[in-house]
Amino acid sequence: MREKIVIGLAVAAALLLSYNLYQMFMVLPDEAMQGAIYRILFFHAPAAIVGMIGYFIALTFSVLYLSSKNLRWDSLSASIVEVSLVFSVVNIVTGSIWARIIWGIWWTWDYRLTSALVCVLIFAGYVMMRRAIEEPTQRARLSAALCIFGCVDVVIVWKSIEWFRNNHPGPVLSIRTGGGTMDPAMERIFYLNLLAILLMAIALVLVRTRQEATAREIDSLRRLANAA
Amino acid sequence: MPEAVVLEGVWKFYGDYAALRDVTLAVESGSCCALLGRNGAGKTTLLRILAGLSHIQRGQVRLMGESPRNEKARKQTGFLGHGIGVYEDLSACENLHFFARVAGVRDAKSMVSNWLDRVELGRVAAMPVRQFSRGMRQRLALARTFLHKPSVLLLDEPFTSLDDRAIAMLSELLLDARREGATIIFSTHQLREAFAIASHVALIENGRLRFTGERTPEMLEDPGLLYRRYMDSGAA
Amino acid sequence: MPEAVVLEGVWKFYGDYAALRDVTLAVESGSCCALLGRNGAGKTTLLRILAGLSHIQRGQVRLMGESPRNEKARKQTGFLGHGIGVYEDLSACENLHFFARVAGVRDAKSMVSNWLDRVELGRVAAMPVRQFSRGMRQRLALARTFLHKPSVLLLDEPFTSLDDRAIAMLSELLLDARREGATIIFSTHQLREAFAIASHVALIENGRLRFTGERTPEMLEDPGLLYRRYMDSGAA
Amino acid sequence: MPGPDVTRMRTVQQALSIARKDLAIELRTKESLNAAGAFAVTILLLLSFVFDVTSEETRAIAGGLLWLVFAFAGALVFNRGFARELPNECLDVLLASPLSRASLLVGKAVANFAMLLVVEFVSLIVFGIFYDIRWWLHPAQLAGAFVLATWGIAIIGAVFGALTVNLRLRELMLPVIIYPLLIPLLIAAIEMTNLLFSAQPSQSDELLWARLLVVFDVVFTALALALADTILVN
Amino acid sequence: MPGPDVTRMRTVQQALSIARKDLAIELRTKESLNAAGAFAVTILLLLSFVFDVTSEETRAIAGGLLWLVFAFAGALVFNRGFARELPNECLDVLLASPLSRASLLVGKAVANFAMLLVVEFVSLIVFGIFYDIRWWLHPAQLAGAFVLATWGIAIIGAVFGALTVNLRLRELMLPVIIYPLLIPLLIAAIEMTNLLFSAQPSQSDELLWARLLVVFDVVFTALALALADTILVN
Ligand code: HEM
Ligand SMILES: Nc1ncnc2c1ncn2[C@@H]1O[C@H](COP(=O)(O)OP(=O)(O)OP(=O)(O)O)[C@@H](O)[C@H]1O
Ligand SMILES: Nc1ncnc2c1ncn2[C@@H]1O[C@H](COP(=O)(O)OP(=O)(O)OP(=O)(O)O)[C@@H](O)[C@H]1O
Ligand SMILES: [Mg+2]
Ligand SMILES: [Mg+2]
Repeated sequence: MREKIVIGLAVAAALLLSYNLYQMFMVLPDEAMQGAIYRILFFHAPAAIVGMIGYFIALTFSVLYLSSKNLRWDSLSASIVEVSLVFSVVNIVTGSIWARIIWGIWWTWDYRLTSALVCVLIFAGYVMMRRAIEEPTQRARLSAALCIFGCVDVVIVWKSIEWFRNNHPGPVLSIRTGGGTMDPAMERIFYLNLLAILLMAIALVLVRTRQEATAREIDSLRRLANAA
Repeated sequence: MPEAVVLEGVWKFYGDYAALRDVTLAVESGSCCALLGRNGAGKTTLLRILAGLSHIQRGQVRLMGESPRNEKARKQTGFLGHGIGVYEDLSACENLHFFARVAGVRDAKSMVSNWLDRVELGRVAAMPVRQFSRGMRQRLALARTFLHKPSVLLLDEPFTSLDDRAIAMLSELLLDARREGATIIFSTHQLREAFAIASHVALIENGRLRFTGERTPEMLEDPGLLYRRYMDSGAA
Repeated sequence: MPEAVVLEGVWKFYGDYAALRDVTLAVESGSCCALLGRNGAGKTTLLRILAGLSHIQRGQVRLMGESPRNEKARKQTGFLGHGIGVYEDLSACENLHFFARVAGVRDAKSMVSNWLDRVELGRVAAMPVRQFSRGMRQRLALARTFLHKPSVLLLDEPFTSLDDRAIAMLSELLLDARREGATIIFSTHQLREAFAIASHVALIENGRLRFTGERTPEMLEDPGLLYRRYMDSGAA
Repeated sequence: MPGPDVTRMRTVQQALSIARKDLAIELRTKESLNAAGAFAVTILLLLSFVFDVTSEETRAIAGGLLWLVFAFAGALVFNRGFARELPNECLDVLLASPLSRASLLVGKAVANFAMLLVVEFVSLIVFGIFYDIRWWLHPAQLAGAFVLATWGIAIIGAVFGALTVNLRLRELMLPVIIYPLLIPLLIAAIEMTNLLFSAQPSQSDELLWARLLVVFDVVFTALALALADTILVN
Repeated sequence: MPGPDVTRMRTVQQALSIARKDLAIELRTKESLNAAGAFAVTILLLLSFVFDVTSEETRAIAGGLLWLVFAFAGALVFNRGFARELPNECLDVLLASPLSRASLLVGKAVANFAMLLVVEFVSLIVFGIFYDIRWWLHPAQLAGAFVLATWGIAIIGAVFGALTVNLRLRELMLPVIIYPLLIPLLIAAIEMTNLLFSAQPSQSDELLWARLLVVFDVVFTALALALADTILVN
């Protein structure tokens, strides 16, 4: 059953993605000022958004773990963080490629960029910390704590760095600007791609949690074997 | 008599090594239980679990009816581990004062000086522990353990590097504690001393409980008996 | 027989406290001297001086005719202190390999595995010491001490937290070492075990040497005897 | 069952006794102060050679330099914080004692706080001399800013010192984890310090940053207290 | 009596086994490299708030920033150096063993050296990306400069560590005096790095600084070997 869901999601994501790609490169015209490169936006921003969403879902699961002490929640939030981390990195990489082309530099310390990087660092630390601890319950407890601190901090970072210089483009989506900034056709593809990437992320998380679950099973089985 | 300490089907795993296997043990309040077993049997593990310092994977542990991690339970337990748990750079007096404050002891001052005398450290009360001999450290650690009048005492090899007089002193302390209704669980390899004090005996081998029961007079006569009779590996 | 270890009028001061007062002691090579005394008597101090870890203010110390700090002397001594002196994060095997290299042992590999078996740690050779029980650590520490075939063994309370079997094993080791001509000085509070092994006895009280001489059979019968007869403070 | 504020009272008392103990030990051994102080002084001297300190730009980044050094020194202090409990297994004793986790955490934070303030004060003087910065223009506000920022650093340091205490690689892990978390706080501290070094700071900005500092302190102290029990278990 | 160069041989061997042991302990968990990387990134992140990194001046002080990071990483590494020997009284065992004090100190230095080089390499890469610095212009010379400077830091760091574990010398705050000895060396390293980052470094200056570095290494190493027997006693 579960495989079916995963596969279904993956297939859906793939189809949607290919459709979007076709639209992007065959249908949509080049952007006025930036030319062809603007298309990177269709992956750049959604990756970031999916990442952000992921972290906060992970936060809720961490809280759930602390309240219920059920390791399932822990592995769930852990896998979500890992997947989100991947997308954050995608966001940063695509971003800096874009930056290299548009701004001529790989990096600048703009609040959007910085907060993205801080986010990545915090949760990279999270992943490292998990690796460094063997004992499952201890690992779960500590990473839950770190996840909570991390998410709260990301919010503060976001708010605080806003007072800083920034040359990163502001919101372009009509839901945030009230429309007009982005060509509706483009925006449609933007949302479709966001959806595609979201599906992909969910599929990945499911696979990852599955791995975690089997790991837990194997662990307990090994214990039983050794106890006997 | 009510049971002060109860373990039911306790399993403790380190990674996938089972350090405690289905241990079920009940210690009546007011009794003194000697925890015996070879190196690596699981004595320390068991005591640390009772002190709330170690998770168990299966089973249940109750200290005076509470979970060991519960603050109420912690208030009533005194724990002496392998590490003596005093600060090298503080004097004996400062150490005890600190732990008295932490445990919320009333009239700490008198208690501390009182205990320093009982363990015969009054003379060196102002000396930093770094300068203590091993036995003096152990005495200080004992004072720290008894300081807040715990009703459950968990002592891991309390006789370590104590001289004859100190051992006599400790036996005294334990007797007094029992008179005041305290429950005592201690591990050791010095069987003679153990049998001399204990009212009950628990024997562990490879994480399994081999024997629990009253300490019989014959154990006193022939300390080796227990190991020979109840352990697969037998005597030395 | 030549004397392996000689102390002449040794005074050791910590600040203005005299931990050793005019100690004069000679241990024949090949003999096994038990260093007895109450807590804080000065046993560890004496052993640390012999190991070259502690300066003396007055007197003279000779180990195989050398000063203890001399490299030649250090090569021939094996020291086991209160701290067991192994690394928590290394496995038993790695620990021994390291100390073998440091001591410049030939064919370290075989020696190490050989010693791991002798102290019955072969099964857990790959386990980090952090996961060892106290007795297992002590065994490892013993292996570390014997590893480079020292001709003078300085053991501070070697029996600590060893079980009956391990104590038997250690006694074996010490006998073997003596057969190969090694000199042994060890401190302990477990008088029975001490008298069982020792060929000589030295009794310290408050830094003063109260008694030195052969271990007599009567000591074996009545371990308390020595303390009662030769110490001001007398028995417990 | 004791009432809430009775327990709160006890928590505070216990926290203070923890802090007092740590400071007493530190005064004996001077471990953290040696490490942190030596480091801070060295870096400040070094930097004063790297930049020609007379230049205006340097003056402009004075706050940045200072807080950079404090953050580093802090990491050195925090590494010791809980590590101090490891020998003789003192941490176990504390965890087995009735002491509440919250008070242990807060106690450590207070100790961190005090030590860090000392280091900061020393560095500030050294700094003033070598970069001829007039840092005493607005002593009250400056003190306020330092206290606020330092507490934030201290509590984070205590929390993650506790989280990482029995990890190998603690030394590297701790800064890796805390610095990203500290960034907003450090920014605020830097901006505010720079403002206060300048002759006539604009009240409005000052308030802005101060508010950020307060928010940070409150939020993270609350989080720390809430999570204390889950953090401090071995 | 073995000949002088035989003993020297053994000294080196023993030093290496000490170093290998320390590295083994440090690399127990494979994450140390990630940690180092993340560490470098976080520091650079911090720095970026302090300095306006796009500006030319920053490019000019790139060397300074880099060595600042290294110094901090070094401080973290060195504090462990001898502290690692304290639990279980391992230091006593080593001192009682035939091991010579000199080789113990050198061994520690080598371990410091290796760990620091790892961190430095990672930081250099990260640095290149964030501050787009072209550091690969003169790889050979750069490597040379790094090795020279790092050894100097490592050996002083070892002495520093030894002092901090020595109970008697600790109270004298000696570390605070020893550590700043690094400043001239760091300055040389910084100047040289800056030179090598620029397109066409002037050979003469380069040589000058290089010679300075060599001098320091020699002096510090000699100093350390001379002090070894006095520092490493308890
Ligand atoms: C390393 C470089 C970059 C990073 C780390 C980065 C990071 C981010 C992040 C975190 C977001 C999501 C924020 C949000 O959804 O509000 C985002 C969105 C976006 N980025 Fe980037 N970015 C980078 C470079 C660029 C460049 C060079 C451009 C174009 C010149 C760009 C254009 C955009 C746009 C148009 C959005 C969507 C904004 C919105 O809808 O809110 N980014 N970026
Ligand atoms: N942290 C740990 N990780 C893995 N295994 C452990 C850990 N601690 C203890 N063990 C293992 O659990 C077993 C029991 O250890 P424990 O310390 O309880 O023995 P013990 O009865 O106290 O022995 P001793 O008399 O020597 O103190 C040992 O085999 C030990 O190797
Ligand atoms: N570093 C020190 N500074 C000051 N006094 C010390 C120091 N080390 C030991 N002493 C004192 O020297 C005396 C002898 O200590 P030592 O450790 O030799 O006793 P011991 O015979 O080993 O006792 P135990 O049997 O308890 O180990 C003790 O009174 C102790 O207080
Ligand atoms: Mg034990
Ligand atoms: Mg002793």
